[in-house]
Amino acid sequence: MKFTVQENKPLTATVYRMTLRGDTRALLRPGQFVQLQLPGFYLRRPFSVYDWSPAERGCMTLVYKTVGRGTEAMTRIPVGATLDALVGLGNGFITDDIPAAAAARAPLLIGGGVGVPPLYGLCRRLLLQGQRPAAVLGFNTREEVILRADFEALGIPVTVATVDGSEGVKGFVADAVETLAAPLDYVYTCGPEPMLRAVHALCGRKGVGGQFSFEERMGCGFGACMGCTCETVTGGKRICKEGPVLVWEEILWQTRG
Amino acid sequence: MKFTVQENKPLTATVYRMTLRGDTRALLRPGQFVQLQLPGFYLRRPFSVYDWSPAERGCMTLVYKTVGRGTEAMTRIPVGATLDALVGLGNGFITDDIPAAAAARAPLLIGGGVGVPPLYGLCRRLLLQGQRPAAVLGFNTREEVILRADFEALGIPVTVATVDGSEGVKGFVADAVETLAAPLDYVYTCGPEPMLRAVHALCGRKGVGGQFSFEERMGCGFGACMGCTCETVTGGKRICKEGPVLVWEEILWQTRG
Amino acid sequence: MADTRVTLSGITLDNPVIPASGTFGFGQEFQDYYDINVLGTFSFKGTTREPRLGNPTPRIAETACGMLNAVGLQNPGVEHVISHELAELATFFHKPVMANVNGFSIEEYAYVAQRLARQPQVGWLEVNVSCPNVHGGGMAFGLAPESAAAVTRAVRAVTDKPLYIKLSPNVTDIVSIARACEDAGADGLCLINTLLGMRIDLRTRKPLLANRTGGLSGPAVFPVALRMVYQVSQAVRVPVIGMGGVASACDVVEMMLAGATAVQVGAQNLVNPCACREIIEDLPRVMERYNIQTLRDITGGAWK
Amino acid sequence: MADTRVTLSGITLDNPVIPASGTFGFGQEFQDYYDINVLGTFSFKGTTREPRLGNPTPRIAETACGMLNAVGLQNPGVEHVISHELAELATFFHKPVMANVNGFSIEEYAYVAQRLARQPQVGWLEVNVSCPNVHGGGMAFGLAPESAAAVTRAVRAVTDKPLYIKLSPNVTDIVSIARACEDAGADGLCLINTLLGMRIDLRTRKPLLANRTGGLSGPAVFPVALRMVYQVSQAVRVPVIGMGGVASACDVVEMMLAGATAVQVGAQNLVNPCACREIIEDLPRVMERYNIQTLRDITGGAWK
Ligand SMILES: Cc1cc2nc3c(=O)[nH]c(=O)nc-3n(C[C@H](O)[C@H](O)[C@H](O)COP(=O)(O)OP(=O)(O)OC[C@H]3O[C@@H](n4cnc5c(N)ncnc54)[C@H](O)[C@@H]3O)c2cc1C
Ligand SMILES: Cc1cc2nc3c(=O)[nH]c(=O)nc-3n(C[C@H](O)[C@H](O)[C@H](O)COP(=O)(O)OP(=O)(O)OC[C@H]3O[C@@H](n4cnc5c(N)ncnc54)[C@H](O)[C@@H]3O)c2cc1C
Ligand SMILES: Cc1cc2nc3c(=O)[nH]c(=O)nc-3n(C[C@H](O)[C@H](O)[C@H](O)COP(=O)(O)O)c2cc1C
Ligand SMILES: Cc1cc2nc3c(=O)[nH]c(=O)nc-3n(C[C@H](O)[C@H](O)[C@H](O)COP(=O)(O)O)c2cc1C
Ligand code: FES
Ligand code: FES
Repeated sequence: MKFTVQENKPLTATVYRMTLRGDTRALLRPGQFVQLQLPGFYLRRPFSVYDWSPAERGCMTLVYKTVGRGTEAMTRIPVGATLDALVGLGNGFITDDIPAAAAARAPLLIGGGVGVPPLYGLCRRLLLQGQRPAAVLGFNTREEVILRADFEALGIPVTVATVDGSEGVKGFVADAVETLAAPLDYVYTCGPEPMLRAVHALCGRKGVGGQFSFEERMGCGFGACMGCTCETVTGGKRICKEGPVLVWEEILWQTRG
Repeated sequence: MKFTVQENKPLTATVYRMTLRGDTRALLRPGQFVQLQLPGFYLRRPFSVYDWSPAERGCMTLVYKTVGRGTEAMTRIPVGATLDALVGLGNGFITDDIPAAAAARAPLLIGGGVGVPPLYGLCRRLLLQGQRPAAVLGFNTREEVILRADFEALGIPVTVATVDGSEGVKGFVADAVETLAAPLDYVYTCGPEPMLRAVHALCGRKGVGGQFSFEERMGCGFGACMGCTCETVTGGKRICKEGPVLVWEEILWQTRG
Repeated sequence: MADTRVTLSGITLDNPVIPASGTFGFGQEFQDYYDINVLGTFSFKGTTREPRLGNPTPRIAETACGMLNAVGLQNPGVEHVISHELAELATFFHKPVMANVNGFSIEEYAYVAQRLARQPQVGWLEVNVSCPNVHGGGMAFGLAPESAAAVTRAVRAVTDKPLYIKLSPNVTDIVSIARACEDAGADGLCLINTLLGMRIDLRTRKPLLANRTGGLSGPAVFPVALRMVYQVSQAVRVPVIGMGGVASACDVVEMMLAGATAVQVGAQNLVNPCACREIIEDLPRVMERYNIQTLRDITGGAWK
Repeated sequence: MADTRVTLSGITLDNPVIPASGTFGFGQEFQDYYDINVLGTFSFKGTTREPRLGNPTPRIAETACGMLNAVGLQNPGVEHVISHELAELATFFHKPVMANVNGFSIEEYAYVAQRLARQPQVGWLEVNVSCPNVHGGGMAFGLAPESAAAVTRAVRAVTDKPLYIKLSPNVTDIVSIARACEDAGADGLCLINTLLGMRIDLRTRKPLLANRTGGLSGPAVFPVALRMVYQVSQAVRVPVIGMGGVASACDVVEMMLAGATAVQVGAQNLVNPCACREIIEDLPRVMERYNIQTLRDITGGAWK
């Protein structure tokens, strides 16, 4: 599927926002991702969708961080360029089929670094469904904070945590969650693996459910190569197909207690 | 060396003209070539220079035919794009150091297909030196005729030959040369190998000297890899370094008689 | 009209384009992108006796014009493949399929081959003696003529279905291994499987793949594959299915000129799920450009 | 300050970057682009006893992220190399150089090695038992431990200069060949030479190269080279010079993590004559990014 770059601009020194115009109808849920073909690279790159308007001539926005040669080259793609993307990949965050999720009145969105973007589309979806989400967003330092204003503009409670304390609460997100006054109801989370582990343990201790979005190196992104399979309580799951979102119960970090 | 694409437009269905702006000071002689890096291809592509203005911010023009994936991709390079090129490669046509060439009052330029372009810069050089060149340009058919008007605008006698007779003299260039009234003095030629062979034999029969521009598959284009070496009377010569222009005497098609 | 048909051991395919094992699952995921009945056939995911989860992740790394994989034969085991995957496949794919047979012992190869050969959907067995990503099996069998022949003989003994042996490129002399398989009763040969390769993460200073090494495939390996197909196809009398880096209809023609009777497409399916459909659509145009009326006639056209 | 020095058999190089034999001539052509004294050293064009014109053209073909060459050891013969090329080289390159020794018999290897080893400019001998583009010599010696060891012993007998054997990747078990060379007296190993490959011209339906097959090099082969360096460097005690597809300072670091003591750059010099200078300039930046103070310390950093 062909997309036209509408915008590709830095939010921080290393994080960029790219908006693409094209057929976005395959996107059904927040937390789904796209596989973007970058000129000069063999494999596609997976990126979560920050937000989108679903239409044949729709729009979708990615927020990405430069971590290697591909994402560095991506920052140099000019507006107007055409990129090929596979869209609507993965299960995404589920807000209706999972009873606990559907019942949660005040789910907590916990994001770390470039795990934050997909929670924005999710937040909008939850608000539309009449839920009252809150967000805890964690970063290393003040310079890396992204999307705070976007969440605040949605009128929800936003807590920012930085590891060095240069903005918001000092410490890791999981620590920040412990300081919240409101009781934990249900969790949606995306971020680096140590963060996911900490949140998973926290949910275990508090006895609340949640959905966790994972990353894995991908060959295809649509279920063909078995490159991304991770072991879960219910057997091997392809992160690109049965994931990237797994529910608390199926994750093999058994820490409920 | 970086160059900016100023123009990239079709002359016929398969032949394009590309003008590049950048440092052309390394170009010293007509018949020299450049090695152009095309995005997405590993090896550079060699192209003769049609004409150029020598300056740090100079211009050079290439005329190229689409024959494979590289040249096809080349037609899609937009104006404004930056391309890397090695310039001033090869010996080029020699108009001064070779006594026969310097003495020739009315040298004949014989070009076939995309062998024609480098003869244009050569023609301008010869005119500047006070010689009175004429040109015979051969093509398969009328639709493929290029650069006729360019040569005519220089005020020299131009004969066009087409294999199917749809424009100018019917037949191969070597045949057309035989029909010329003016006696053969000295020859400069560039084109497909069968044409070079025919012209070489013709020179042999008439006892005139000449310079022949060759093509060979190249690794580097600047003498490092020995990829392009051809046997000559005086030993192996690198087409990219001691060529692409060889003089009649050193070519191993021994046909003088 | 361009005739793209080719015949493999008595079964005629509409065209020579066959998705390679491990890059096409059991067809399902591609059915979302196009009707896979346009394919010549396809080779399904490498199957073993027992279910396998495969290697730990990361299992994938990128390379210049290619990729490494160390999936390690993840599959649900032959019984589940028969009862679920093949049953499901029958609902949307209506051509004979190629069964990719794997094992960690000669007995396992024979067992899996026998079970799969009995399925009416299975047209050909493709016995993989060249998987570089598992230990104590896989590639080990494909590294010497004797062991490759032993697997061939064992599988030959249990089935009359057309038997293709898939060879490893990680050898000094692939021709001797191909000949040994032919002599042991193979009806054809498939080459190449992946080249053993590696990448290292500069940040962690550890191999990128959890398995350390992986199999290299994609356009990067095409010239090596082409050379091996050229060598092997001239040395044996049975058909050769060529693969390794095929990404376009031109590549298909080049492989066939080298000596391939049919052509598999692997990694390209992963970067472009529509790759095989596009190649099949392009074939007649490419045939016209190069004056080919009957595609099967060009097999071995580049032999001297 | 980033310390980029490495030591090869007692000779310290300013940096590990060494243009590979056959891609740098005798240095002259690159002197037009930069002062080649910035290099660690370089390996000059493969030299034989007699002058050789090499194979007929075409000798070069392009591949995805790489190239094939079938130059076939064109060189002016060892006496001319000594009297002309090395004499000329002495006027502009002031470091010990690596001499690439070739032969069609064990006696020829020994003869050429002895002649070159006597030249004071020559710091190391690099004995190429892996050229895939000549018949009855070259790669044939590098395909088995016995023959590779025989060449090593013969050359060892005629010189005390550091002796590196350059290995072929076209083998089932490169480790056994590396060990045989080590046991026969090699001071080090160079790997990899090119992978045997091929391309076919769809128009003529003939191999693109006049020699039919050629050697594949460039980024396409990097993961295979890296894997072999990783395997061999762990199995021997002598230093390994890694090469195959190196095109950037990151690739140099990756090769060294795999186990290389120094790194050669081949095909990349052809597509970018300034490649080695740029890599050398980039090295300190890349070292800083990955927290490397002393480059030689990272050799083998990825071994487990
Ligand atoms: C489902 C999913 C959603 C993602 N969403 C986002 C997002 O919204 N924003 C964002 O900045 N990043 C996201 N990532 C991570 C992003 O895919 C990588 O940062 C990116 O692929 C790195 O490419 P590179 O060429 O710069 O890095 P390189 O290291 O040069 O890439 C080499 C190879 O490794 C792969 N790779 C490297 N890092 C990762 C990684 N963390 N996860 C998966 N593959 C990787 C690349 O895709 C490529 O194939 C997501 C990853 C997944 C799996
Ligand atoms: C000194 C010299 C000057 C040239 N000048 C011109 C010119 O002015 N105009 C023009 O149209 N063409 C010229 N050519 C030919 C031109 O280089 C090829 O047409 C072009 O490289 C084809 O590239 P491709 O990717 O389209 O073809 P492909 O066949 O896809 O290319 C594959 C590889 O083969 C090489 N190759 C293919 N054909 C040739 C060829 N004929 N000569 C050398 N290498 C080739 C390519 O460079 C590439 O490395 C010249 C060639 C040489 C050697
Ligand atoms: C992700 C992946 C998984 C693979 N799994 C198998 C397998 O199960 N059985 C098999 O015979 N080959 C397997 N292969 C090898 C391919 O079938 C094919 O031989 C190889 O990739 C070369 O073709 P390509 O370059 O077109 O990918 C796998 C390849 C990839 C990339
Ligand atoms: C054009 C060319 C010529 C070569 N000639 C030689 C040679 O004479 N001797 C030799 O040992 N290796 C030769 N090689 C092999 C290289 O030295 C190197 O081992 C190989 O190309 C892999 O490195 P690369 O991928 O960086 O090119 C040659 C390679 C190329 C591309
Ligand atoms: S990335 Fe291929 S199956 Fe998930
Ligand atoms: S192309 Fe390399 S020497 Fe001529």
